[in-house]
Amino acid sequence: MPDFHPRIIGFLCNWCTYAAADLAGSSKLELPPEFTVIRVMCSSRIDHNLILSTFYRGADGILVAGCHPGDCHYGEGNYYARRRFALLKKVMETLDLEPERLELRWVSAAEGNRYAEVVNEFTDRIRKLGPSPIRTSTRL
Amino acid sequence: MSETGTGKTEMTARVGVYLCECGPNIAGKIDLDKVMADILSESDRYRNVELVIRRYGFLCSGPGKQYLEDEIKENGLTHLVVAACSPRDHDSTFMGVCARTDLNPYLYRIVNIREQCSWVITDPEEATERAATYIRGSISRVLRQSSLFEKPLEINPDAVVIGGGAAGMEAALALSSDLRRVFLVEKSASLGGGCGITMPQEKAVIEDPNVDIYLETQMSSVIGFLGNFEIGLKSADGKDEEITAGAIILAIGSDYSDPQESGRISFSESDEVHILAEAERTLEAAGDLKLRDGTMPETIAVVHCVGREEQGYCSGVCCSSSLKLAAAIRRLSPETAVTSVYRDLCLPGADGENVLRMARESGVELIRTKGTSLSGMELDLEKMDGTSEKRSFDMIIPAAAIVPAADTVSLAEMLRIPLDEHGFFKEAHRMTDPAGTTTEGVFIAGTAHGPMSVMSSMRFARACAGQVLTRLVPGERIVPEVKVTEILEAYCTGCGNCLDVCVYGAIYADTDRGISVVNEAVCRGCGNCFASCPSGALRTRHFTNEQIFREVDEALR
Amino acid sequence: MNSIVMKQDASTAIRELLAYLLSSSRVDAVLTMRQVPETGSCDLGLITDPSGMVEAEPFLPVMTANAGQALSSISMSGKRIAAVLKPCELRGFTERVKREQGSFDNLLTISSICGGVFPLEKVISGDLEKLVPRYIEKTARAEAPRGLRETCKACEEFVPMNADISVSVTEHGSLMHLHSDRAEEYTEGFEGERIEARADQSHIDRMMKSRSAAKGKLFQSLEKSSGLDGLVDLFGKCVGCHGCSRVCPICYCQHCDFESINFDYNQPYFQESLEARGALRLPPDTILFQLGRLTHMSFSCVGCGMCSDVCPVSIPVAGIFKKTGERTAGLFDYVPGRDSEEPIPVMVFKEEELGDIG
Amino acid sequence: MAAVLPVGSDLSGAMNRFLKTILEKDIVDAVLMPMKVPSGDSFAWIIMSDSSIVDDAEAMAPVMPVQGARALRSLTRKGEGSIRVLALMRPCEIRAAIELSKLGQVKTENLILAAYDCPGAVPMDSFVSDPSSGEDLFRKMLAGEDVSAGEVKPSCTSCVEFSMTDADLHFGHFGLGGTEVLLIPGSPKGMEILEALELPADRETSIWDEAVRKRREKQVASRDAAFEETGENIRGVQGMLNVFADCISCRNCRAACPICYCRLCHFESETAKQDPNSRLDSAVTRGGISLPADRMLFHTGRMTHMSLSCVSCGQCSDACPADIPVAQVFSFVADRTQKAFEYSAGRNDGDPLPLRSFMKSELSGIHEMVSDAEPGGHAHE
Repeated sequence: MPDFHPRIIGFLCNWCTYAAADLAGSSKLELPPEFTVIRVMCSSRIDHNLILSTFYRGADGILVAGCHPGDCHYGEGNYYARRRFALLKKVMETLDLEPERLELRWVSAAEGNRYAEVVNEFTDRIRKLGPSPIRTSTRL
Repeated sequence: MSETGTGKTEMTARVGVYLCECGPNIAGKIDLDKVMADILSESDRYRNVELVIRRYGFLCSGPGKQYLEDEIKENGLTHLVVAACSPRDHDSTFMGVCARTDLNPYLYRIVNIREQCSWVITDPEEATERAATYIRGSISRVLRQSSLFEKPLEINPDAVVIGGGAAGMEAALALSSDLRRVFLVEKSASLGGGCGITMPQEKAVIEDPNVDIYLETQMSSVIGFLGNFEIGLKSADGKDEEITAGAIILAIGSDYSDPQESGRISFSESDEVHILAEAERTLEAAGDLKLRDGTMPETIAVVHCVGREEQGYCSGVCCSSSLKLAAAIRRLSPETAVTSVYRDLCLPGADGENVLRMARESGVELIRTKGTSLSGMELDLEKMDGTSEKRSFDMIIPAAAIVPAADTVSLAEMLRIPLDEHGFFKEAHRMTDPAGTTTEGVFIAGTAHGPMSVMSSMRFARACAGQVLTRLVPGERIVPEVKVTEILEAYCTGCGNCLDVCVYGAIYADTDRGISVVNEAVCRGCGNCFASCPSGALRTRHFTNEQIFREVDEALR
Repeated sequence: MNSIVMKQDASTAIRELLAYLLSSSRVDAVLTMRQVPETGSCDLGLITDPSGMVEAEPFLPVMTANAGQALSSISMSGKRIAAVLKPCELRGFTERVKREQGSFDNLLTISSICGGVFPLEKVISGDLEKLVPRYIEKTARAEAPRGLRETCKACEEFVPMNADISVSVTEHGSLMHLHSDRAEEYTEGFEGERIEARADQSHIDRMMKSRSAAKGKLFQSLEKSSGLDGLVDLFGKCVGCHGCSRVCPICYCQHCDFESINFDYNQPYFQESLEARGALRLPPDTILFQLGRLTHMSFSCVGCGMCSDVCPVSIPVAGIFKKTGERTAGLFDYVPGRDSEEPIPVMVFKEEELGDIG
Repeated sequence: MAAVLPVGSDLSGAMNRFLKTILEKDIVDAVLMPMKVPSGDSFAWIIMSDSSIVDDAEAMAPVMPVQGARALRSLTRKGEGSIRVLALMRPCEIRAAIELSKLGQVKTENLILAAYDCPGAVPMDSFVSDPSSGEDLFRKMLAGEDVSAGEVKPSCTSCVEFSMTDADLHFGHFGLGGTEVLLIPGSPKGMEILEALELPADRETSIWDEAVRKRREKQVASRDAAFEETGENIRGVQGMLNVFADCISCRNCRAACPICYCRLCHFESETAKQDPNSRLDSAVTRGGISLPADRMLFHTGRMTHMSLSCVSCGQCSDACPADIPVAQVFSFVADRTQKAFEYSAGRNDGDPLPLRSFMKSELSGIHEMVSDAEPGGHAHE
């Protein structure tokens, strides 16, 4: 699939990972053009409907990233996010809906390099996976 | 408003889209003219929307801001999109520009085409395309944004300090020095707390006209938020009182672990075993340490690190205290032989080595062991060379670990503050807000926060006082977060998911109506509750799913 | 009226027309029934790629959803869409347009004289393959095929009222009637002989005769629905799933009032009622919901029959609504879905009307 | 240990008499139980304070048209009440009620939840079309006679929680030959009722235990087979599309579900609906979409919303006009998600709802869950 340009959405928490993205930006690190950043206040803001809808609307991959556990700007948000994520992942796994297209990562404000690594690695993974069957089905 | 053919009146939006060149930072990579042309070519996608789209050198510069302000006014913009840099850099700059016009700052949106496009995407064409996508997403999103209005609140600049120990008194004095009224609430019958010595602040606090001291009193209830707390006090004789204050400083101190907890130490009540803090107090008050029968002990052992393994942390201050006490005993009664039994000496800071030297010079015997156990008055010393030795002493002073005070849990629940893994109050953020908590307006000072020296306790106390002084300035009003969550009552079924996950205690249940209710002044807008609600009965303002979906849809085209 | 003579059967001809509209970029998307070979099932497809048209079965005698309802929000996108709708779906859509839930602005509607559709269970049991050929044969002769939905058997509005293009299948062949300028414009260049023709009235009359008879029988069987006892008898087994309202093209509310806090009672209310009556049914308001829906929408009921299809306890919902609807709409000389310009009766009034209605 | 209720000729009748007695003796203020509807082809939940009405009711109904927990929800969700109500229901209905009580939808303070050994239920559509054979069938099921699996609600044939003693009071009759019913108290509330009736709980229950155990063994095997089949059918997007091919988006499944307590389903709200323009964009990228849109989103979304609390009552399948095996799929997914969180829906064990709580030291390897796996058969380095 040489011409496959995946559509990847990254939901980033305002306080840690979005700041890391800024740091990656000001460090002029190279990032893939297929990756779209959407800023939210906390990883705990991401609900199941948002993720699933984003898949059904045609995303090939979704990355959710926020502060490391224990470092949440709001105290404990990311612990709840982690549980919700685990549930969603379990449902996708059970239905064999390619759970590897969904990823949760913790990236702190200081980790600009890590941010670039995570994004590049995830984008590579999705490139290899090819288009999501949800995006290509005419029956949905 | 415009009249349509059907005679219906429809709203027309005028969206201004301004692209910042940021010198070469953006314009050097992204073909801004192409972006503008692309977006204009698709303007029929938006019903009843007129687009004004322009580029400018540096929008964040003085002339740039003036240009933007003039544009908003001249074009009668109803919505504004600024494609520039990170919102973390200039969101507030452009919101400020909006505020000088009739445009509500929440009908504006910044698009980050610098950190997320021009600086990171190598290929200029791709960067240009990506920038257009981001901008389209923002145009689409801004049309779904709503005006939000900040509601400044009057504040109460007074503070309540819970705990009359070193930290509490220091905080009270620091606040009082700026003429703030302070309610100093102490559970016991006297000030001083657990630091073992009479603090010089005690007299000053008692005499301070700005400080109201409540002895034998505890906090029994609290409602409200930064600038407006209502606090219930209950005294030992059962009297209830309610006070109001703008901030709460928790300086409830700590306790010591029970030395016998580990099982390696056992003694009976009649044995001459006294924990370090007790011994310090006695020495401070009486000038010497006597046995119960009134005689002077001939031998004393101070045992370090009691409880360290059980608690799983080093209390950090006891080695220094133990050595200081040992040296003091030697100084005050040179006939008494003092032995310090330690495993690892923890003497941080510039003064640490001095303490050790002082102890050595005063003739304290230092024994390093792999482990020590105690039975009655006999210590079993497991020496470093593998041998063990049993020695009896007239008096044994274990340096017990510092552990959370008994009230920590109930206060944490009352104030909705999380505890750290050892059970101490947890700060809002280790690095950025070490004295604050997740409940705005509640601060932690002293060992309520974790083991620390008296000096550190007082530093924290001053930090807390500083926070109160800067956050609650008399006469100024505070603007609560407006991007908070609201409950759509019509859809709420009162399941309580949101209530359980809210870190701030900003949501409560109205059982009669069978719904949940948000206290918007306490809410900080993280959106955790939103994600917990299956009904979509919550809406986190400015970050609604509807708005986010606009961005998603444009990105996925 | 200008009509196009179809060389093949109506389905093939319309499929070709739709493909023509897509590939000539006259429309951006096509709404039609289609077959789903992977599952042997069928669904309503919104097709944008002309190659997808091979699956289209524009006149499949099946209704998996009222297409008028499905088209509703899509029609507001500003994109040009051609939609194949059954007459009742088109009327349902028209009623929605009156309620700002859809738009004719960029829409080309195609409909046909409708022979009725089979109930959902026939689709699911996979009988369709057997049924369809016989259906086509019978309807061409204006006869009622066996196994149709009760609602369809009794439907007298089987002739499309306001389509841009209507198809009539008669013994003399299939015709595509062009009713509007848009129809003329869009079909320009599409192959086929143009003639001046109307639908075969005798064919329609024959269909009407059997429909009227069936309707009479249906309404008669529902006579017991009058009076409270009758209603309890009919709706007593209603499980309150409200599926009928969700599939109804007229029930456009995002949130039904009967599911709102207005019908959410406090415990003390139940206690008082229980004291007064000795027994209560839970959850409450089963009959109230049905009565409420009758007053909310019966005058606009287009008789599409989806409500009966989804009822898990086989209540003849569509018949009851149709029967009541004819009476309520009749009060105002209103024909639901006839014309998008015709105002909804309860949204207007005339000073001189209704007299003493007490 | 249990008290004993003698049965004359009719099991259901004996239970009716028991309920009548507790009403007459004012041990409870009202009883909630099924009663046949006037047209005779279904049952409805009736709460009755007048003991004479109990005669017209049926302790154990052949069908479950409305999940009992929904009836309890409408009664107790809002406001404070004081009447003591005994609700006699199937175990899956009691479990749903317990789950709903954790979700603030049912208040159990004044409720006595009573369950009975459930032989399964007759599917609604077959009962409605022929009530009398439905009743005959149910009598056979109660008597423990063999009936063909196709006649019973599919979820009942693989139900492993058909006999539940987490209720305040349980009516056990399996293995007792229809001569008596065991009254098994499951809580102090249940015990109080027995005491008020002066019924000593002194009978040991081994025969019943054994009968329940045997039945459970059989049901577990049948459930495991059902899971395996469902797991095979539901694989991947195409699997979902196959299973839900005939879904017409009527949402009856969610309306019938006791756990779906939302007033307005998120997936029916304006928020969840895609903007028409974007919807067409999606159609264009794919070449076509199916309408009504978002069927799959609805089903997968509902799984994430309620599978942790799913009690596998099978109401969703019963209400589906397209005969989609909704319940089989949801039970299967629920089994997996509940296991992942070591949670069991409908248990009265004080376990908090998984998404409302967390442990700091858990799920730490959540990202590795995938990173270590080889995505979709492609090598990932």
